[in-house]
Amino acid sequence: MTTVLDALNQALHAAFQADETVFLLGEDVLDPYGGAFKVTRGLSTAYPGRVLPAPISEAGITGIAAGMALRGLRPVVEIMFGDFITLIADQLVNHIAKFRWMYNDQVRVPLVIRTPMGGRRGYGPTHSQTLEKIYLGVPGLRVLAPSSIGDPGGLLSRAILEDDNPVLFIENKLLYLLPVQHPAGMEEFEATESKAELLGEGDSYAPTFTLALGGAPPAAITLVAYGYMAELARQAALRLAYEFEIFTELVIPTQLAPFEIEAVLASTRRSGRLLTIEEGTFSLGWGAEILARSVEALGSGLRAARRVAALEVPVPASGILELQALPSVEHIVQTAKKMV
Amino acid sequence: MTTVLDALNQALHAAFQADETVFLLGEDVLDPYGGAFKVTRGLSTAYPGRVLPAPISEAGITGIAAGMALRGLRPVVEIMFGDFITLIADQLVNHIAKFRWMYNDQVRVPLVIRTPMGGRRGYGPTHSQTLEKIYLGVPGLRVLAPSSIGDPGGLLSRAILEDDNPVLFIENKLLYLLPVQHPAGMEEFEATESKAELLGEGDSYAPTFTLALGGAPPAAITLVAYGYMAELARQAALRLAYEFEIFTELVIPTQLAPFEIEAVLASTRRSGRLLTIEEGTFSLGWGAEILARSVEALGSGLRAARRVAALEVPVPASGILELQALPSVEHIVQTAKKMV
Amino acid sequence: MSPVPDPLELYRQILRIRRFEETVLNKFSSGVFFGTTHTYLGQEANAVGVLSCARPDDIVVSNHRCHGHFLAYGGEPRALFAELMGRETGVCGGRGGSQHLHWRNFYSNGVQGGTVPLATGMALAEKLRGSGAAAIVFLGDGTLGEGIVYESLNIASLWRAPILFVVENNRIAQTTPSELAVAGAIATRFEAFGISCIELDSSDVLEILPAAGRLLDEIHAEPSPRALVLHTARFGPHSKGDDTRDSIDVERLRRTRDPLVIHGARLPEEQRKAIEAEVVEQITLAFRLALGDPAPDPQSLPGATTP
Amino acid sequence: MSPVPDPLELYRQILRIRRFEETVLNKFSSGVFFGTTHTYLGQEANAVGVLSCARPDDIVVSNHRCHGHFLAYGGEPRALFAELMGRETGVCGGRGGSQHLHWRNFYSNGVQGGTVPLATGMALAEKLRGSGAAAIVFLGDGTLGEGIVYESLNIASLWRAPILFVVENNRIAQTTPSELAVAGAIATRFEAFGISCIELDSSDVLEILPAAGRLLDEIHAEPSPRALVLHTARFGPHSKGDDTRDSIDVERLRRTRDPLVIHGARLPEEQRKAIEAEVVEQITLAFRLALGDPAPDPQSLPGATTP
Ligand SMILES: Cc1ncc(C[n+]2csc(CCOP(=O)(O)OP(=O)(O)O)c2C)c(N)n1
Ligand SMILES: Cc1ncc(C[n+]2csc(CCOP(=O)(O)OP(=O)(O)O)c2C)c(N)n1
Ligand SMILES: [Mg+2]
Ligand SMILES: [Mg+2]
Repeated sequence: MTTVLDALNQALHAAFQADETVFLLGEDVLDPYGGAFKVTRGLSTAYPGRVLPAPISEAGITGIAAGMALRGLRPVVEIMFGDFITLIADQLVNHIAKFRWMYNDQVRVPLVIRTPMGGRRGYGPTHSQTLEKIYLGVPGLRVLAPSSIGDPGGLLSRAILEDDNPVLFIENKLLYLLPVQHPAGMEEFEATESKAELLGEGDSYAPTFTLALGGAPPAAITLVAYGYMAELARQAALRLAYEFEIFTELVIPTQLAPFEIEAVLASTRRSGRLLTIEEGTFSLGWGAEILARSVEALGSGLRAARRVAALEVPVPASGILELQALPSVEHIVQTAKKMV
Repeated sequence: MTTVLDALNQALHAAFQADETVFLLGEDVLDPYGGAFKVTRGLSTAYPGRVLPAPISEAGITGIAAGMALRGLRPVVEIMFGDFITLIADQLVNHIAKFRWMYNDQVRVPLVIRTPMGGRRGYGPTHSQTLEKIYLGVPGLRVLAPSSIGDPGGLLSRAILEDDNPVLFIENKLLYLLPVQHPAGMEEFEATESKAELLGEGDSYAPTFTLALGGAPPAAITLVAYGYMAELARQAALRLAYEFEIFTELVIPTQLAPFEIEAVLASTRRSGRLLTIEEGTFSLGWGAEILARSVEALGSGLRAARRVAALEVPVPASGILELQALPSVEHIVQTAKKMV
Repeated sequence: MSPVPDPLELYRQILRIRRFEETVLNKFSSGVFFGTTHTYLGQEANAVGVLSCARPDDIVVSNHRCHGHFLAYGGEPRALFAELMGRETGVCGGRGGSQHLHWRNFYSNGVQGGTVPLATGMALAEKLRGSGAAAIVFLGDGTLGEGIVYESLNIASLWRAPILFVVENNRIAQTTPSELAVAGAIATRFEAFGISCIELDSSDVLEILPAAGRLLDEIHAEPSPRALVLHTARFGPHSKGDDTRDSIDVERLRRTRDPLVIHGARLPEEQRKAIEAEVVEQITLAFRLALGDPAPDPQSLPGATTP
Repeated sequence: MSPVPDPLELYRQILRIRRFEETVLNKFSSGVFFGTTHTYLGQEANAVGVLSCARPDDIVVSNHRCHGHFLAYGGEPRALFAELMGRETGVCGGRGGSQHLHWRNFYSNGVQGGTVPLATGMALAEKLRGSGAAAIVFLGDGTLGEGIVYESLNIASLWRAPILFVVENNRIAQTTPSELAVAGAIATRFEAFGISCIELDSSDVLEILPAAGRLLDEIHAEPSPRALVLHTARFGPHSKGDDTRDSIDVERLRRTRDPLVIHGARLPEEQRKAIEAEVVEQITLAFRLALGDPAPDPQSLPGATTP
């Protein structure tokens, strides 16, 4: 069994091996510790001098990595907790994402910023958030998020080795210990994979998976979820089918921005109903853009649309509150039931 | 004639006069300069010691002001250009917006952060953006934006004097020189004002205006716009009516977050069609949440929905490019025409 | 103006933190607490020494390693246990957890560095309101990496904020030794902004207390910032099981830098024993009471759905 | 290793910046330029002195006041005029405008402070790639307010980045005098991070050049950061009409701190005149050619709609 953690760690090793311009900057990333979530484990031992242990300076190391990227290296930054991506907002928005276009396409910024996101570990308001929504829709910035389905390691290594644009790579903490599942080998689901064409850029390397319940009647709702929420949505799809005979299709994008929702539209055209699930807070989350694009494209063909998301409060430390504040299988099931 | 600039300046003076716990922190806010856009003019002369001229430290002064707010003062921060609100992301998201809830409702943070936003002045990629979308949907943070219609000064002074929660106050630069228009006194439009009820908070003090063309047939499209875009939308509404006989209703919220879209829904229920206009870039902008909430509420009753927004590139310095990149009356008219 | 310290009370306070934190570490694996924790083991004399000099209205701003500061400030062990357990009776009703505390004039937050401007602003507010109170903010050596610290030092100096910056230099940040994270000399970072600084390499509460007292007296006498750099020793892991240091080095620290032993040596054994018994009982009781405290109501969350 | 300076060439470069910037200010009201501008009038000797010592592969990172740096780096006046006019032939095709330039190893951006880590990272990249190049980053006194500057100094020092930090202390930031914005002494802010610093109060290119040369030699000899603090004088407004300083003070600066006069005094009048004629012709021509250059195609924008 390979966990998502293993896969990401192996992808880093492979990228370091494949290209000596790959470097990693982050806090507490040296062995034996190997990073707060161990994603970088072994790297500093195998590649001494290419793992740069940084002071607690998220903005500074992001800017430094951007400078390295502008000068021919392929740096990877680890932000210890996704909650701290607020600290790199200016570097991301006003520097990194702008350079290529603002400098008239004369430069490239092959930079990957990885960060663990999400709650359910009782870490409290400043160590549990799902904040990537603030960076979805920044021109020039790609945001990726693997789930446990498909090839999370491959997604990371292609971002590092092949993408000449800046990438924010979101790793939900609860994914780390899940086994990687090959889409073709999933019990109960039939998977198809698509890669939407991006405006003027050709195909994206980030796949979208569409999971249909094997042998089920046509889906009544299209579920859309990414990251760890894809796992909850998968469980909800099974419960909806077995307990309530509500059949769904589950669309799992790995690229959050730029938005590419062809697969969502394809499924929603069939089902007529759309339900997004995300771990971030509700208002102006990722799901808002999915719903907006869907109603733009489908008009009254979109018969019903809903979003499941976190309640609009900081993530509480107390477990009983945290469970209520964050989306659960139960929330998804209850919301879906109201849609049909 | 009172311009929006006058109104905001007078509101600051009145707030300083009314409450001696009001302070202002910002860069270059002292007289005779009185701030880069002159909104603070005269304050440091009239209230010496209460206008604190700050070093170029956006994050620091925001944090300092938050500390002041936690200890019984009512500080106002001016961020010289809205582009730099990226620098205060951590203070806003992980400190200011969280305190009240995270500290179990034991504290209040009566802090207003004002900033000029927007383009059309050729200032280029780092001085022309409309970035408030990254802060729409942060639990605990209110985002307000006056337009030239109604009482922009009153909105500011109520935020300063009456609101015990943090407020981000967005001032589009092109509004400054527009005359303030009383909604009742607008030629060609009949205005109604509403204040949506906010979850558990009673009425918001931030009004929403709905403008209907006087004596026109029922509206075929609901336009929704805020800030300076409300002015462009107003012009577009007239052109659509006079040149194309497409009648619209224009909804102008002054509170962007928390989202309260009752007035939008009321109008859209009548028109069946929704068009949002915003100056920020398209993806996951303010309009996405308006569309998402509308389709959630109206389902297939929402027959068509579109958004007009900035192109997904940095704001170019060159005028001819900037004009194309940002929404114009022409863009609104063309998009509306395609909807009916 | 520095208080005349009662050596018994100082010992009691150091011990209270020690036993509290040991309880936290020992019980963590039993699953009673949520999330994670950062114990103050080994650094107790800093909080006790500094906060013994704080005046009743002074403000204390703390960081992730806040239990010791909170208890030395006068916070209730039971309320802190309850907070770690996510109970309604916790310092913040279970919402904040270990790193996010507020009680009276005590505030902590878990994002490194971001608390420093807040403390500066609080100090300024007290000055502007003429309350006479000062602020004390604790930060670690690693947190000197955050730029916002320097924005705050600059403004605190320019605007003469009545604030004491206390750097607890335990020479490590999580797993990163300060040689890898702090260039130059810590004290000069304050002096560069015109803030004068006292530096101490001690775990003796009776050395720390008067130094802090002198600085706080100066601050209260004429509002302006000061810094106190305390070279100190972290005895435990950063949070729970994550100590990457050589155990021989940690052992040496425990032997030579234990504030409890250093100060305890001044007290007769029977007094120490009496205090020990009292504190153990207090902490044991606090833990037990907290365990019995009610959980918060999840339906109290805005927008909560009934299951 | 410092270059032997050709006094005529130094004069020519100072004058080229002077005449360029005067043209910008004079023509602004005619509406040929977009947005705003920040001229380098009075500070010309800094860019010319420092960049005369840069090696061909060295990197230059600049800020809002970048025209002088760009021209001293070797940038074309016509391309810069065209950029200010928003033309396709501009340095960045009109996309960037006055503050956002990139050409060869020259980069500027308009957000204060954020360029400093970038420059540090570029310097590190050159070191890691073994290219032998160094980075030079210009920042103003006011920009010392930004925290990210100190994050960069710390890391540059720890990781021994081959970078020269050049502070142009014109004692004002927009309208804010440095007394209101900079606590302590500037040089000590570098020294606090273990970065050694040369400080000069001069507008004489022949004083600035050797100081910069020495520091760059040190950096190139053994990669590590250095700082150069140049106390200097801004002659013009911050951008266009926004000078709040007493005009008598500004007059005095113009009289006593003019790099053109100071260095010009070393040259025979006829040589000065010849250079003057040559530069005026060059700038006039550049302006005229730029004016005739084509505008970019708005349809080139992704997602552009045909009207
Ligand atoms: C902005 C931010 N970055 C990273 C972290 C994760 N983190 C928590 S404590 C810590 C180390 C802090 O070291 P130091 O300041 O020396 O304090 P100590 O733990 O030694 O008391 C880190 C990196 C954080 N909480 N906030
Ligand atoms: C982050 C940020 N804050 C504010 C500004 C607006 N601004 C542009 S230049 C300037 C003053 C800069 O002063 P200084 O660093 O001394 O450079 P000088 O203009 O004197 O050359 C300010 C406040 C900015 N560009 N970036
Ligand atoms: Mg430490
Ligand atoms: Mg200056």
